[in-house]
Amino acid sequence: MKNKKLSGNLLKCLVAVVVALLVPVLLGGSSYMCLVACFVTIYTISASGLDVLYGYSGQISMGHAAFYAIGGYGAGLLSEYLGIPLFISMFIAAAIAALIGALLAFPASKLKFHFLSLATIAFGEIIYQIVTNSPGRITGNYNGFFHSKLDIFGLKLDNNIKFYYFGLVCVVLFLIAKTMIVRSRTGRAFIAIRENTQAAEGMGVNVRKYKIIAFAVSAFFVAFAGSMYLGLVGYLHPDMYLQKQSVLFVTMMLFGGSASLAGPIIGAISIEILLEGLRTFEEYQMLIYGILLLIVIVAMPGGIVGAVKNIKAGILRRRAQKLDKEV
Amino acid sequence: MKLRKAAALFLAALMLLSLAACGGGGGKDETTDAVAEGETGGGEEGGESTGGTFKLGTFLQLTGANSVAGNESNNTLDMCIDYINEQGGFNGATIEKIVYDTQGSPEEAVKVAARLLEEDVDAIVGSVNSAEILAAGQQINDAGVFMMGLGTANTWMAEDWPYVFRATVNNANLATNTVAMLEEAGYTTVAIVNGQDDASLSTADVFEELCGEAGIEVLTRESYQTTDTDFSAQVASIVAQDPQCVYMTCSGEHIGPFVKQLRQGGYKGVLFSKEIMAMRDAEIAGDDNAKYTAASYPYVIYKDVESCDDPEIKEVLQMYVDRYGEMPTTEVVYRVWDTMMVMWEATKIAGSNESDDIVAAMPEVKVEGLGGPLTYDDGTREGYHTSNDWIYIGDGKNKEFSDWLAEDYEAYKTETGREY
Amino acid sequence: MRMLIQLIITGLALGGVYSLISMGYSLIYKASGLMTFAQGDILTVGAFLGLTFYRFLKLPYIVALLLTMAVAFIIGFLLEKGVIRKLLNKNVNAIYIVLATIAVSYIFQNGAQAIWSSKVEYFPSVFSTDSVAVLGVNVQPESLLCIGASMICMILLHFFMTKTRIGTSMRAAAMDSMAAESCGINVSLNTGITWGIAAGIAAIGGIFIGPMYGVYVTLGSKLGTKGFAGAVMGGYGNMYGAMVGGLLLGLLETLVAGYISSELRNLFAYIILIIFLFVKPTGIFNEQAIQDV
Amino acid sequence: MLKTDGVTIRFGGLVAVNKVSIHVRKGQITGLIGPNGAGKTTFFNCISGVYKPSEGHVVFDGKNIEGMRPHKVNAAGMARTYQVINLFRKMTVQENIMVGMHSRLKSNFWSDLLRLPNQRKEEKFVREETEKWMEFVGLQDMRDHEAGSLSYGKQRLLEIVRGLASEPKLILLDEPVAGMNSKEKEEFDALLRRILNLGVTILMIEHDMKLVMGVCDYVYCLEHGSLLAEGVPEVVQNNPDVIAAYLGGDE
Repeated sequence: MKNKKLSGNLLKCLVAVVVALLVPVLLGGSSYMCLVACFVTIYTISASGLDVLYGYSGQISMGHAAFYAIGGYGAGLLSEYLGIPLFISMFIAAAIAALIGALLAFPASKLKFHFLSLATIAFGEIIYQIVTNSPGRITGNYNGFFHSKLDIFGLKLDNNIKFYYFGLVCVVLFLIAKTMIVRSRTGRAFIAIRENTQAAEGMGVNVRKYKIIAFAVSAFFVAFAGSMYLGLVGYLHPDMYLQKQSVLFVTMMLFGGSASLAGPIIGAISIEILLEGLRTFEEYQMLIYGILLLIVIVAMPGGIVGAVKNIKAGILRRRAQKLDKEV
Repeated sequence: MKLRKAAALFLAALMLLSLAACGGGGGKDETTDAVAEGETGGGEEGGESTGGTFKLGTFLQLTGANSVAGNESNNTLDMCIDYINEQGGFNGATIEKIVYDTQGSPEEAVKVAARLLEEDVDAIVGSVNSAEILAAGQQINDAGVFMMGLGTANTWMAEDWPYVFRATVNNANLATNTVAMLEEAGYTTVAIVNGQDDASLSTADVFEELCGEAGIEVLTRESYQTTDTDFSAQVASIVAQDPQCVYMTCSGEHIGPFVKQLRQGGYKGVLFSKEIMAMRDAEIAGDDNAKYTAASYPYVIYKDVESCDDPEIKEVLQMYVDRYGEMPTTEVVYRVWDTMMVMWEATKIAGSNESDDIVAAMPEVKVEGLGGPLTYDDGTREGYHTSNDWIYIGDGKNKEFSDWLAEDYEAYKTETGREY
Repeated sequence: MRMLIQLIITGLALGGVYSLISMGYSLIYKASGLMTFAQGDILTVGAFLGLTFYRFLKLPYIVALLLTMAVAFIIGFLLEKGVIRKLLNKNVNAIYIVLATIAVSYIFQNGAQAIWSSKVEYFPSVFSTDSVAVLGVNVQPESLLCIGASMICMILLHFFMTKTRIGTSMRAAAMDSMAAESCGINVSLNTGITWGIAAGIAAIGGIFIGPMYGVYVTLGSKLGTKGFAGAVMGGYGNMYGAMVGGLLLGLLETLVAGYISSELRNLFAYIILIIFLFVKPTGIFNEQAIQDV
Repeated sequence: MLKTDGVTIRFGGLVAVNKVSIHVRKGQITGLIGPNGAGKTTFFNCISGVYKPSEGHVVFDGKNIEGMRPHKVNAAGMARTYQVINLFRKMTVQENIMVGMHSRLKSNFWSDLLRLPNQRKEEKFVREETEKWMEFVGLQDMRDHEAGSLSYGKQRLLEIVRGLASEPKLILLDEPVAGMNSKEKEEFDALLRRILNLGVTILMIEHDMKLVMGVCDYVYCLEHGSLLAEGVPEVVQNNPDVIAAYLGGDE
């Protein structure tokens, strides 16, 4: 029974990837929509990384824009001042962010929910301050930071369509990595911690170690997404890393449905489309976004995937009841 | 963690993505929301009438920090568009505005610019926020779309973007003129106060450099964060050093509170500012606190239409008050007016609405702007090269700085008991 | 020496505003174990309300103050009833409540801009003189008002929480809402009142700093995050803590800006917050965290 | 196997456990009884590392373990269940047992991420082991049900088998039959015997006197945190102090 379900899933995934490959064609090659698609790939990776932290290990962070900044500025500075090609410095910057995430997680892992979110907010603000008045103005402070577009060993990604495919490859790789991590001993430890920390520790799970791993993994994901932004746009500015950005990642993860592979993907796609669609309301865009967000939270706390699960469970229950009546 | 459901949903979501985006992205022919009172599309005159519409895209910070500048620019754009449309628009094409809100975030500006380019706008009027222009300028220039920015920082004009022009003042020039004002008044020591935003930062840098060259000693340089509301620390250190004058490159909601706290801190000397004292800031600072704030700026802001002594500006302000029932509080109104007049003139000279033709015609553009002549023949893509020196002398009136020096400087010194 | 006095007084004034917000956070956490991100923007709405009553409708200052507090109380109450209570009844995960308050803060901020305006509105000062001399240093009268107001609020709140029946039932509800419910305490009404009071206090902050900085859409959001730092430093959930924490934060921040460098002021504030969280999460007043969420 | 001498723990002024010394012999079932609030669960928590005893030592398998973190205690071979069921409610029955095996597995983060051969081999081993353990308590057909949706008795069984999955030398059972129906209770002492046959020593808190007296080799009785009586079941059952403690005799 097991492998039939598994192959079913793989088939569905392949179909999804194929469709994703066709997206630029479906969008009629318009560079704006491809740019939105590129942003979707970036946000999917960030939301998925945050899902490893919250969805699986149950730790909340309202300051992950800090890692988004470390990824972006880190990659930029490494390539600008140390001459490392951007493609490589993207991974180095993400690794540095993971290290910083682990260092932050070390003392933070003993904090309870509210205090942990306050610590992450404080961390986010600290990184923002460092970026705005950096030593020797290496980050360009408020004038911003310019960098040439990403080119991978000569293959210049100068238009949105090329970058979209690069983004898609990254999404697939990161989602595979997330699945590998989550469906393994490490992943089970994360879920055990989320479900019941005391019992997890009783079962031999070193809670602090795994909380730190979860933080580092999520920092790596979000930082890499930050460096992808630099590769796509080529210009960074501190005002992109306000708490609003961290809230966007959390919203995407929750909106789609946490603790699931599809959740963050759907969250990233639907929120990004929603925001783009709301642009036509000009100055009322954010007001309407706030109202819609509130309605969805109150009406559908489980996110889309959660709602789908409820609907499916509802159908199963009704079918079961029907069977009982007939018997 | 059901992969099977994930893939199906991913599929559906992607369909959603393409459909919505296609629908949303298609040429939007929504007319400008601010419909002028009745008279649109008056007599066609000037240039062969190509008919059709001229899509003017714009990205502004309509919400978030300093959104007043974005909103007043948006209002003025509508005003100018109707004004020009009444006189035949650009070569007969009625102008139609498409505006999107960037919320003050450069990341949003990138998306908004891409969307505007997608909707094949004929020209773009850029944001008041220079960081947003820096973020979006590259793709606009690469797309070969004529753009005029509204920001005053010197950072984005340094970029090699031939399609991007400006009809507003350049902060770097302001700094040079202000140093000249200091020399004219004979000051030898100054304190600098600058915010962290790029316009404020870059102007302060240029000013400090020029002071060095002019032999004016900078006693202290204080700065503040855009999120700050309290300046007591900066005030205390300035009062302690007692410079002969203070140069501040504050902007937006910081000017009023800073001037108020500086005066209450006991500093009575002349304040030189990057931006002209807006009436709203004078109200918050308290009118007698706002007195003796000098600035080199093409134009000044008036308390009400009557107190405006410049006929051209008066006409524009009257038009704004008639349309929106309130005085504009910032000088972005003048920036937008000058920008549209320059664009209008360029389309007339070029005889076509194509970006390349407009760009080619720009060097011949000569427009009498609200703050002096606007010329583009020196290849810097900057409009203003001269400026006027003003000093605010209370209850809504500004005076020429050199006249004030000659006539009222002595009276000021006795009044404030200062030797400078 | 004058500079030190100047810094101390303005630092305390800024601290007074922070403590008004911190008190709101601590009150909500103490009485409902929840965390809200809307306090900063409620302060902005309070400032705009005060502006409307006092300047546009020309009502006397005291009437404007009371009306603003009343409207803010209703907003806080309805916020709890309409949003927070619904989510609590679905016993949804705590993060959804946090996210709901963030959505509400977007609505308040952009709603204020839609209703009032995006301009920097001038809030006429109620005092005749522009500055008042204290210990040889002239200071804005409003700043003294802020310190005074937060002092009064703290004392009133403390008595309210410890001496009155409603207050004690609130603290019981936060400890264990099921137990409180079984003893006949109408938990949901209490939490509603708590959120109302917290909103009222924030609105007071708005009215007092209006004349100092002008009223504009993002006035409160800047102070909101700092309010957390004050609340945690003092001891999250403790009224005295919120007051002392807020004042201390304002003071230290201004001294750092004065004597070290004004660019470090915000960095310093958040480093203090993170240090307190890691080293002494219970804060100066050793307030035990209520719920093990 | 397990020796505690003079284990004491104070919360503020209150002495919850007062100089309790017990000895659990290998291969035996040792019972721990006492009225509610006697400090039995607190004592369990001292042994399993949840609390660090204020005084006294806990010696397990020759090693001093008081104050050791719970996850290290588990790795040293001591598993436990909880008075209030502490299952991972949203995980399936099989996954709960997999977590039980956590301390025995070797694959670290990197081998999980890269699916190295030893990791894949270990995951196969984990699947087989969990099948075995599910059959041990008859839960194999509930494999994919969420732990939270099981009946009370079945949840107890799952919690026990989750503990056993870490191949412990000693398992602490905290009121295992509480909430079980009479049929499950009868089958329980057979289950205890089967656990013993696995070579796992048992220390059990239990109120069901019939079960304790029927199956335990040695019994300790606690009251108000200190040791009241110890001995073979019959001796403790007839001990007047124990009867008084249970019937709430006058102090």
